[in-house]
Amino acid sequence: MRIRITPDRFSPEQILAEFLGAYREEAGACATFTGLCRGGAVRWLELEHYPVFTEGRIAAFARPIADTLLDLLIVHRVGRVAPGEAIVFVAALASHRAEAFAAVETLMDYLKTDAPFWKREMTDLGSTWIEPTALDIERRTRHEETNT
Amino acid sequence: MRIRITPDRFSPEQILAEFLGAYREEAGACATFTGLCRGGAVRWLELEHYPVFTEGRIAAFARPIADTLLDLLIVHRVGRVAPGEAIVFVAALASHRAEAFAAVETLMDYLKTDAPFWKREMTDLGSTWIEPTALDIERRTRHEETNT
Amino acid sequence: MARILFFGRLRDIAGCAMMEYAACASLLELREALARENPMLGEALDDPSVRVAVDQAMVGREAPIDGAAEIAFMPPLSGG
Amino acid sequence: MARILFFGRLRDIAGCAMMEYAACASLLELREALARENPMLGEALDDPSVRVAVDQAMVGREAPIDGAAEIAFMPPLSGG
Repeated sequence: MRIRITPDRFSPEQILAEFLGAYREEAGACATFTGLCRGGAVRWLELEHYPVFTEGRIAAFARPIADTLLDLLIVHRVGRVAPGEAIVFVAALASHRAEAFAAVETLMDYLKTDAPFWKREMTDLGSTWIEPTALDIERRTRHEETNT
Repeated sequence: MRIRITPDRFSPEQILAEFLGAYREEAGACATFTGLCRGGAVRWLELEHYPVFTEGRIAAFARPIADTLLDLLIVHRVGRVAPGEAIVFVAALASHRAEAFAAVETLMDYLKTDAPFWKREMTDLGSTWIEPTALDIERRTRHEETNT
Repeated sequence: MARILFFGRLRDIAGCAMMEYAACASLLELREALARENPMLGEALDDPSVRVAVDQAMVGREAPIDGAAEIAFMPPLSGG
Repeated sequence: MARILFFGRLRDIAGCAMMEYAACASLLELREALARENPMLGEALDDPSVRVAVDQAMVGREAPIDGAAEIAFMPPLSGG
Protein backbone atom coordinates (compact mmCIF):
# COMPACT_ATOMS: atom_id res chain seq x y z
CA MET A 1 0.00 0.00 0.00
CA ARG A 2 1.24 3.47 -0.89
CA ILE A 3 -0.34 6.85 -0.19
CA ARG A 4 1.04 9.89 -1.97
CA ILE A 5 -0.17 13.45 -1.35
CA THR A 6 1.41 15.82 -3.78
CA PRO A 7 1.24 19.47 -4.85
CA ASP A 8 2.49 18.42 -8.31
CA ARG A 9 0.41 17.71 -11.36
CA PHE A 10 0.43 13.95 -12.04
CA SER A 11 -0.49 11.74 -14.96
CA PRO A 12 -2.87 8.82 -14.19
CA GLU A 13 -1.50 6.76 -17.09
CA GLN A 14 2.07 7.04 -15.83
CA ILE A 15 0.99 5.98 -12.35
CA LEU A 16 -1.02 3.07 -13.78
CA ALA A 17 2.05 1.97 -15.73
CA GLU A 18 4.17 1.94 -12.56
CA PHE A 19 1.41 0.18 -10.63
CA LEU A 20 0.92 -2.60 -13.20
CA GLY A 21 4.64 -2.75 -13.92
CA ALA A 22 5.49 -4.77 -10.83
CA TYR A 23 4.16 -8.05 -12.22
CA ARG A 24 2.64 -10.36 -9.62
CA GLU A 25 1.50 -13.68 -10.95
CA GLU A 26 -1.65 -13.85 -8.83
CA ALA A 27 -2.89 -10.52 -10.23
CA GLY A 28 -6.03 -10.92 -12.32
CA ALA A 29 -7.86 -7.63 -11.78
CA CYS A 30 -6.94 -3.97 -11.54
CA ALA A 31 -9.64 -1.36 -10.91
CA THR A 32 -8.83 2.34 -10.97
CA PHE A 33 -10.56 5.62 -10.44
CA THR A 34 -9.41 9.05 -11.57
CA GLY A 35 -11.16 12.14 -10.22
CA LEU A 36 -10.78 15.09 -12.55
CA CYS A 37 -11.24 18.80 -12.04
CA ARG A 38 -14.33 19.76 -14.07
CA GLY A 39 -14.26 22.92 -16.14
CA GLY A 40 -17.24 25.07 -17.04
CA ALA A 41 -17.65 27.82 -14.46
CA VAL A 42 -14.65 26.62 -12.40
CA ARG A 43 -11.37 28.46 -13.00
CA TRP A 44 -9.48 26.30 -10.52
CA LEU A 45 -9.83 24.21 -7.36
CA GLU A 46 -7.70 24.60 -4.31
CA LEU A 47 -7.17 21.65 -2.01
CA GLU A 48 -5.84 21.85 1.49
CA HIS A 49 -4.76 19.04 3.82
CA TYR A 50 -3.35 18.59 7.31
CA PRO A 51 0.13 17.16 6.75
CA VAL A 52 0.98 13.88 8.53
CA PHE A 53 -2.53 13.73 10.06
CA THR A 54 -4.19 13.37 6.63
CA GLU A 55 -1.78 10.61 5.53
CA GLY A 56 -2.28 8.84 8.86
CA ARG A 57 -6.07 8.94 8.71
CA ILE A 58 -6.12 7.66 5.13
CA ALA A 59 -3.67 4.89 6.01
CA ALA A 60 -5.78 3.81 8.99
CA PHE A 61 -8.91 3.63 6.84
CA ALA A 62 -7.17 1.95 3.92
CA ARG A 63 -5.16 -0.71 5.78
CA PRO A 64 -7.99 -3.28 6.28
CA ILE A 65 -9.00 -2.75 2.65
CA ALA A 66 -5.42 -3.24 1.47
CA ASP A 67 -5.41 -6.55 3.35
CA THR A 68 -8.04 -7.87 0.91
CA LEU A 69 -5.82 -6.91 -2.07
CA LEU A 70 -2.47 -7.62 -3.68
CA ASP A 71 -1.66 -3.91 -3.87
CA LEU A 72 -3.26 -0.52 -3.34
CA LEU A 73 -2.19 2.96 -4.41
CA ILE A 74 -3.73 6.31 -3.54
CA VAL A 75 -2.50 9.57 -5.07
CA HIS A 76 -4.12 12.87 -4.08
CA ARG A 77 -3.34 16.37 -5.26
CA VAL A 78 -3.22 19.37 -2.95
CA GLY A 79 -2.82 23.04 -3.83
CA ARG A 80 -4.23 24.59 -6.96
CA VAL A 81 -5.72 22.25 -9.60
CA ALA A 82 -6.82 23.41 -13.06
CA PRO A 83 -9.76 22.04 -15.10
CA GLY A 84 -8.84 18.80 -16.85
CA GLU A 85 -6.18 17.90 -14.28
CA ALA A 86 -6.42 14.82 -12.05
CA ILE A 87 -7.26 15.42 -8.39
CA VAL A 88 -7.19 11.86 -7.18
CA PHE A 89 -6.15 8.45 -8.49
CA VAL A 90 -6.90 5.16 -6.72
CA ALA A 91 -5.78 1.77 -8.04
CA ALA A 92 -6.47 -1.66 -6.53
CA LEU A 93 -4.84 -4.89 -7.67
CA ALA A 94 -6.47 -8.20 -6.71
CA SER A 95 -6.82 -11.78 -7.85
CA HIS A 96 -10.47 -11.22 -8.77
CA ARG A 97 -12.49 -8.21 -9.78
CA ALA A 98 -15.03 -8.06 -6.92
CA GLU A 99 -12.34 -7.13 -4.35
CA ALA A 100 -10.74 -4.59 -6.70
CA PHE A 101 -14.03 -2.80 -7.47
CA ALA A 102 -15.15 -2.79 -3.82
CA ALA A 103 -11.82 -1.37 -2.67
CA VAL A 104 -11.77 1.52 -5.14
CA GLU A 105 -15.41 2.48 -4.52
CA THR A 106 -15.12 2.34 -0.74
CA LEU A 107 -11.92 4.40 -0.81
CA MET A 108 -13.41 7.03 -3.12
CA ASP A 109 -16.48 7.39 -0.91
CA TYR A 110 -14.14 7.82 2.06
CA LEU A 111 -11.85 10.31 0.29
CA LYS A 112 -14.85 12.39 -0.81
CA THR A 113 -16.43 12.76 2.61
CA ASP A 114 -14.21 11.64 5.44
CA ALA A 115 -10.55 12.17 4.62
CA PRO A 116 -8.99 15.39 5.92
CA PHE A 117 -9.07 17.51 2.77
CA TRP A 118 -10.78 20.84 2.20
CA LYS A 119 -11.66 21.98 -1.26
CA ARG A 120 -12.32 25.48 -2.56
CA GLU A 121 -13.71 26.30 -5.96
CA MET A 122 -12.78 29.51 -7.73
CA THR A 123 -15.27 30.82 -10.30
CA ASP A 124 -15.75 34.24 -11.89
CA LEU A 125 -18.11 34.99 -8.99
CA GLY A 126 -15.49 34.31 -6.31
CA SER A 127 -14.46 31.31 -4.22
CA THR A 128 -16.63 28.79 -2.35
CA TRP A 129 -15.67 25.99 0.04
CA ILE A 130 -17.15 22.69 -1.11
CA GLU A 131 -18.61 20.40 1.54
CA PRO A 132 -19.87 16.83 1.05
CA THR A 133 -23.28 16.47 -0.54
CA ALA A 134 -26.11 14.55 1.12
CA LEU A 135 -25.62 11.88 -1.57
CA ASP A 136 -21.92 11.53 -0.71
CA ILE A 137 -22.77 11.05 2.95
CA GLU A 138 -25.51 8.54 2.15
CA ARG A 139 -23.10 6.48 -0.01
CA ARG A 140 -20.59 6.43 2.83
CA THR A 141 -23.18 5.35 5.37
CA ARG A 142 -24.27 2.55 3.07
CA HIS A 143 -20.67 1.25 2.90
CA GLU A 144 -20.31 1.40 6.67
CA GLU A 145 -23.47 -0.70 7.03
CA THR A 146 -22.33 -3.35 4.55
CA ASN A 147 -18.77 -3.39 5.89
CA THR A 148 -19.74 -4.15 9.45
CA MET B 1 -18.25 4.65 -27.52
CA ARG B 2 -15.51 2.52 -29.04
CA ILE B 3 -15.11 -1.26 -29.01
CA ARG B 4 -11.79 -2.74 -30.09
CA ILE B 5 -11.13 -6.48 -30.38
CA THR B 6 -7.50 -7.11 -31.10
CA PRO B 7 -5.03 -9.99 -31.41
CA ASP B 8 -2.23 -7.59 -30.42
CA ARG B 9 -0.79 -7.06 -26.98
CA PHE B 10 -1.92 -3.69 -25.62
CA SER B 11 -0.83 -1.43 -22.81
CA PRO B 12 -3.63 -0.24 -20.46
CA GLU B 13 -1.71 2.92 -19.55
CA GLN B 14 -1.35 3.96 -23.17
CA ILE B 15 -5.06 3.43 -23.75
CA LEU B 16 -5.91 5.37 -20.59
CA ALA B 17 -3.72 8.24 -21.82
CA GLU B 18 -5.60 8.33 -25.15
CA PHE B 19 -8.96 8.06 -23.38
CA LEU B 20 -8.26 10.90 -20.94
CA GLY B 21 -6.42 12.91 -23.57
CA ALA B 22 -9.57 14.20 -25.26
CA TYR B 23 -10.38 16.73 -22.57
CA ARG B 24 -14.10 17.28 -21.99
CA GLU B 25 -14.90 19.95 -19.47
CA GLU B 26 -17.85 18.10 -17.91
CA ALA B 27 -15.63 15.09 -17.11
CA GLY B 28 -15.19 14.58 -13.38
CA ALA B 29 -14.80 10.82 -13.06
CA CYS B 30 -13.01 8.06 -14.94
CA ALA B 31 -13.31 4.45 -13.77
CA THR B 32 -11.31 1.69 -15.41
CA PHE B 33 -10.87 -2.03 -15.15
CA THR B 34 -7.98 -4.11 -16.46
CA GLY B 35 -8.32 -7.88 -16.55
CA LEU B 36 -4.93 -9.58 -16.50
CA CYS B 37 -3.83 -13.08 -17.37
CA ARG B 38 -2.82 -14.73 -14.09
CA GLY B 39 0.32 -16.81 -13.95
CA GLY B 40 0.99 -19.75 -11.66
CA ALA B 41 -0.02 -22.97 -13.37
CA VAL B 42 -1.18 -21.15 -16.52
CA ARG B 43 1.29 -21.06 -19.42
CA TRP B 44 -1.06 -19.07 -21.63
CA LEU B 45 -4.70 -18.34 -22.37
CA GLU B 46 -6.28 -18.55 -25.75
CA LEU B 47 -9.32 -16.43 -26.53
CA GLU B 48 -11.61 -16.97 -29.45
CA HIS B 49 -14.41 -14.74 -30.74
CA TYR B 50 -16.98 -14.68 -33.54
CA PRO B 51 -15.94 -11.74 -35.72
CA VAL B 52 -18.59 -9.07 -36.41
CA PHE B 53 -21.14 -10.95 -34.28
CA THR B 54 -19.08 -10.44 -31.08
CA GLU B 55 -18.59 -6.72 -31.74
CA GLY B 56 -22.30 -6.34 -32.54
CA ARG B 57 -23.45 -8.10 -29.38
CA ILE B 58 -21.12 -6.05 -27.18
CA ALA B 59 -22.25 -2.83 -28.88
CA ALA B 60 -25.92 -3.68 -28.36
CA PHE B 61 -25.33 -4.35 -24.65
CA ALA B 62 -23.08 -1.32 -24.15
CA ARG B 63 -25.11 1.32 -26.01
CA PRO B 64 -27.67 2.09 -23.24
CA ILE B 65 -24.81 2.20 -20.73
CA ALA B 66 -22.81 4.55 -22.94
CA ASP B 67 -25.86 6.84 -22.99
CA THR B 68 -25.37 7.45 -19.24
CA LEU B 69 -21.71 8.45 -19.81
CA LEU B 70 -19.53 11.03 -21.55
CA ASP B 71 -17.42 8.29 -23.14
CA LEU B 72 -16.89 4.54 -23.03
CA LEU B 73 -14.06 2.37 -24.31
CA ILE B 74 -13.81 -1.41 -24.40
CA VAL B 75 -10.64 -3.21 -25.54
CA HIS B 76 -10.54 -7.02 -25.60
CA ARG B 77 -7.70 -9.33 -26.60
CA VAL B 78 -8.20 -12.45 -28.67
CA GLY B 79 -5.68 -15.12 -29.56
CA ARG B 80 -2.89 -16.24 -27.26
CA VAL B 81 -2.32 -14.18 -24.09
CA ALA B 82 0.66 -14.71 -21.77
CA PRO B 83 0.67 -14.32 -17.94
CA GLY B 84 0.94 -10.68 -16.92
CA GLU B 85 -0.61 -9.42 -20.16
CA ALA B 86 -3.92 -7.53 -20.24
CA ILE B 87 -6.95 -9.43 -21.56
CA VAL B 88 -9.54 -6.69 -21.25
CA PHE B 89 -9.63 -2.97 -20.52
CA VAL B 90 -12.83 -1.00 -19.90
CA ALA B 91 -12.89 2.75 -19.22
CA ALA B 92 -15.92 4.94 -18.48
CA LEU B 93 -15.87 8.73 -18.34
CA ALA B 94 -18.73 10.54 -16.59
CA SER B 95 -19.52 13.73 -14.75
CA HIS B 96 -19.81 11.87 -11.45
CA ARG B 97 -18.34 8.67 -10.11
CA ALA B 98 -21.50 6.60 -9.51
CA GLU B 99 -22.24 6.33 -13.26
CA ALA B 100 -18.61 5.55 -14.08
CA PHE B 101 -18.33 2.73 -11.49
CA ALA B 102 -21.70 1.22 -12.40
CA ALA B 103 -20.83 1.20 -16.11
CA VAL B 104 -17.48 -0.55 -15.69
CA GLU B 105 -18.83 -3.17 -13.29
CA THR B 106 -21.89 -3.96 -15.39
CA LEU B 107 -19.79 -4.26 -18.53
CA MET B 108 -17.22 -6.51 -16.87
CA ASP B 109 -19.95 -8.83 -15.58
CA TYR B 110 -21.36 -8.95 -19.10
CA LEU B 111 -17.99 -9.55 -20.75
CA LYS B 112 -17.20 -12.36 -18.31
CA THR B 113 -20.39 -14.33 -18.85
CA ASP B 114 -22.44 -13.17 -21.78
CA ALA B 115 -20.23 -11.73 -24.52
CA PRO B 116 -19.30 -14.13 -27.33
CA PHE B 117 -15.78 -15.11 -26.26
CA TRP B 118 -14.40 -18.53 -25.49
CA LYS B 119 -11.35 -18.96 -23.35
CA ARG B 120 -8.94 -21.85 -23.11
CA GLU B 121 -6.27 -22.24 -20.46
CA MET B 122 -3.03 -24.05 -21.20
CA THR B 123 -1.22 -25.59 -18.23
CA ASP B 124 1.47 -28.26 -17.96
CA LEU B 125 -1.38 -30.77 -17.73
CA GLY B 126 -2.96 -29.73 -21.02
CA SER B 127 -5.67 -27.33 -22.10
CA THR B 128 -9.12 -26.68 -20.58
CA TRP B 129 -12.01 -24.53 -21.81
CA ILE B 130 -13.10 -22.09 -19.11
CA GLU B 131 -16.82 -21.53 -18.65
CA PRO B 132 -18.49 -18.93 -16.39
CA THR B 133 -18.56 -19.72 -12.70
CA ALA B 134 -21.79 -19.83 -10.70
CA LEU B 135 -20.65 -16.60 -9.01
CA ASP B 136 -20.18 -14.88 -12.38
CA ILE B 137 -23.70 -15.84 -13.41
CA GLU B 138 -25.15 -14.73 -10.08
CA ARG B 139 -23.44 -11.32 -10.41
CA ARG B 140 -24.90 -10.89 -13.88
CA THR B 141 -28.39 -11.86 -12.74
CA ARG B 142 -28.15 -9.34 -9.90
CA HIS B 143 -27.35 -6.56 -12.40
CA GLU B 144 -30.23 -7.54 -14.65
CA GLU B 145 -32.60 -7.29 -11.68
CA THR B 146 -31.35 -3.86 -10.62
CA ASN B 147 -31.20 -2.56 -14.19
CA THR B 148 -34.83 -3.32 -14.99
CA MET C 1 -25.25 -25.25 -48.71
CA ALA C 2 -24.81 -23.52 -45.34
CA ARG C 3 -21.69 -22.62 -43.36
CA ILE C 4 -21.70 -24.26 -39.91
CA LEU C 5 -19.43 -22.67 -37.26
CA PHE C 6 -18.28 -24.27 -34.01
CA PHE C 7 -16.77 -22.31 -31.13
CA GLY C 8 -14.88 -23.17 -27.96
CA ARG C 9 -15.01 -26.80 -26.91
CA LEU C 10 -17.52 -27.57 -29.69
CA ARG C 11 -14.74 -26.87 -32.18
CA ASP C 12 -12.57 -29.50 -30.50
CA ILE C 13 -15.40 -32.04 -30.61
CA ALA C 14 -16.35 -31.23 -34.20
CA GLY C 15 -12.69 -31.41 -35.19
CA CYS C 16 -13.02 -28.18 -37.17
CA ALA C 17 -14.08 -24.52 -36.78
CA MET C 18 -16.21 -24.47 -39.95
CA MET C 19 -17.89 -26.92 -42.29
CA GLU C 20 -20.01 -26.54 -45.42
CA TYR C 21 -23.17 -28.56 -45.03
CA ALA C 22 -26.25 -29.45 -47.04
CA ALA C 23 -29.11 -27.11 -46.16
CA CYS C 24 -31.61 -28.36 -43.56
CA ALA C 25 -35.11 -27.08 -42.82
CA SER C 26 -34.66 -26.72 -39.04
CA LEU C 27 -32.01 -26.72 -36.36
CA LEU C 28 -33.45 -29.94 -34.99
CA GLU C 29 -32.93 -31.60 -38.37
CA LEU C 30 -29.37 -30.19 -38.63
CA ARG C 31 -28.46 -31.43 -35.13
CA GLU C 32 -29.80 -34.89 -35.99
CA ALA C 33 -27.78 -35.00 -39.22
CA LEU C 34 -24.60 -33.90 -37.41
CA ALA C 35 -25.25 -36.46 -34.64
CA ARG C 36 -25.41 -39.31 -37.18
CA GLU C 37 -21.90 -38.43 -38.43
CA ASN C 38 -20.43 -37.60 -35.00
CA PRO C 39 -22.46 -38.89 -32.02
CA MET C 40 -20.24 -37.04 -29.50
CA LEU C 41 -20.91 -33.79 -31.33
CA GLY C 42 -24.65 -34.58 -31.41
CA GLU C 43 -24.65 -35.05 -27.64
CA ALA C 44 -22.68 -31.83 -27.08
CA LEU C 45 -25.06 -29.82 -29.30
CA ASP C 46 -28.07 -31.20 -27.40
CA ASP C 47 -26.84 -29.54 -24.19
CA PRO C 48 -29.29 -26.71 -23.36
CA SER C 49 -26.35 -24.40 -22.52
CA VAL C 50 -25.37 -24.35 -26.21
CA ARG C 51 -26.67 -21.23 -27.96
CA VAL C 52 -27.27 -20.80 -31.67
CA ALA C 53 -26.96 -17.85 -34.03
CA VAL C 54 -28.37 -17.97 -37.54
CA ASP C 55 -26.97 -15.38 -39.94
CA GLN C 56 -25.53 -13.53 -36.92
CA ALA C 57 -28.83 -13.36 -34.98
CA MET C 58 -29.53 -15.37 -31.83
CA VAL C 59 -32.34 -17.88 -32.32
CA GLY C 60 -34.20 -20.50 -30.31
CA ARG C 61 -33.05 -24.11 -30.42
CA GLU C 62 -35.79 -25.27 -32.80
CA ALA C 63 -35.67 -22.29 -35.20
CA PRO C 64 -36.22 -22.81 -38.95
CA ILE C 65 -32.96 -22.35 -40.89
CA ASP C 66 -34.24 -22.68 -44.43
CA GLY C 67 -32.10 -20.45 -46.64
CA ALA C 68 -29.66 -19.57 -43.84
CA ALA C 69 -26.07 -18.94 -44.96
CA GLU C 70 -24.34 -19.23 -41.57
CA ILE C 71 -25.23 -21.21 -38.46
CA ALA C 72 -23.06 -20.86 -35.35
CA PHE C 73 -23.08 -23.22 -32.34
CA MET C 74 -21.80 -21.54 -29.19
CA PRO C 75 -21.02 -23.20 -25.85
CA PRO C 76 -21.21 -21.12 -22.65
CA LEU C 77 -19.34 -17.85 -23.12
CA SER C 78 -16.35 -16.70 -21.13
CA GLY C 79 -14.51 -13.49 -21.85
CA GLY C 80 -12.56 -10.98 -19.78
CA MET D 1 1.30 27.79 24.70
CA ALA D 2 -0.51 25.63 22.15
CA ARG D 3 -0.60 25.77 18.35
CA ILE D 4 -4.17 26.22 17.06
CA LEU D 5 -4.80 25.20 13.42
CA PHE D 6 -7.78 26.20 11.29
CA PHE D 7 -8.70 24.47 8.04
CA GLY D 8 -11.03 25.20 5.13
CA ARG D 9 -13.57 27.92 5.71
CA LEU D 10 -12.54 28.18 9.38
CA ARG D 11 -9.20 29.53 8.20
CA ASP D 12 -11.00 32.29 6.28
CA ILE D 13 -13.06 33.17 9.37
CA ALA D 14 -10.08 33.03 11.75
CA GLY D 15 -8.07 35.11 9.32
CA CYS D 16 -5.10 32.77 9.69
CA ALA D 17 -4.15 29.10 9.35
CA MET D 18 -2.29 28.94 12.66
CA MET D 19 -2.09 30.86 15.92
CA GLU D 20 -0.12 30.42 19.14
CA TYR D 21 -2.47 30.57 22.08
CA ALA D 22 -2.33 30.43 25.86
CA ALA D 23 -2.99 26.90 27.09
CA CYS D 24 -6.58 26.12 28.15
CA ALA D 25 -7.82 23.24 30.26
CA SER D 26 -10.55 22.10 27.88
CA LEU D 27 -11.83 22.58 24.35
CA LEU D 28 -14.93 24.27 25.73
CA GLU D 29 -12.74 26.84 27.49
CA LEU D 30 -10.62 27.36 24.34
CA ARG D 31 -13.71 27.88 22.16
CA GLU D 32 -15.07 30.40 24.65
CA ALA D 33 -11.77 32.30 24.68
CA LEU D 34 -11.62 32.34 20.87
CA ALA D 35 -15.27 33.48 20.69
CA ARG D 36 -14.54 36.47 22.91
CA GLU D 37 -11.88 37.67 20.45
CA ASN D 38 -13.78 36.74 17.28
CA PRO D 39 -17.52 36.11 17.76
CA MET D 40 -17.96 34.86 14.15
CA LEU D 41 -15.22 32.31 14.72
CA GLY D 42 -16.83 31.30 18.01
CA GLU D 43 -20.14 30.68 16.25
CA ALA D 44 -18.43 28.70 13.44
CA LEU D 45 -16.54 26.51 15.95
CA ASP D 46 -19.78 25.77 17.82
CA ASP D 47 -21.22 24.08 14.74
CA PRO D 48 -21.50 20.34 15.53
CA SER D 49 -20.08 19.49 12.07
CA VAL D 50 -16.70 20.90 13.12
CA ARG D 51 -14.31 18.13 14.21
CA VAL D 52 -11.31 18.51 16.44
CA ALA D 53 -7.91 16.79 16.57
CA VAL D 54 -5.60 17.20 19.54
CA ASP D 55 -1.97 16.31 18.90
CA GLN D 56 -3.09 14.60 15.68
CA ALA D 57 -5.76 12.40 17.35
CA MET D 58 -9.50 12.93 16.86
CA VAL D 59 -11.23 13.88 20.10
CA GLY D 60 -14.74 14.71 21.34
CA ARG D 61 -15.88 18.32 21.45
CA GLU D 62 -15.42 18.66 25.21
CA ALA D 63 -12.07 16.86 25.51
CA PRO D 64 -9.42 18.06 27.98
CA ILE D 65 -6.47 19.69 26.21
CA ASP D 66 -4.19 20.34 29.12
CA GLY D 67 -0.61 20.05 27.90
CA ALA D 68 -1.64 19.69 24.24
CA ALA D 69 0.83 21.10 21.72
CA GLU D 70 -1.45 21.22 18.65
CA ILE D 71 -5.22 21.64 18.36
CA ALA D 72 -6.83 21.50 14.92
CA PHE D 73 -10.36 22.66 14.06
CA MET D 74 -11.72 20.98 10.95
CA PRO D 75 -14.93 21.85 9.08
CA PRO D 76 -16.69 19.13 7.02
CA LEU D 77 -14.16 17.35 4.85
CA SER D 78 -14.19 17.19 1.09
CA GLY D 79 -11.48 15.51 -0.93
CA GLY D 80 -11.37 13.69 -4.25
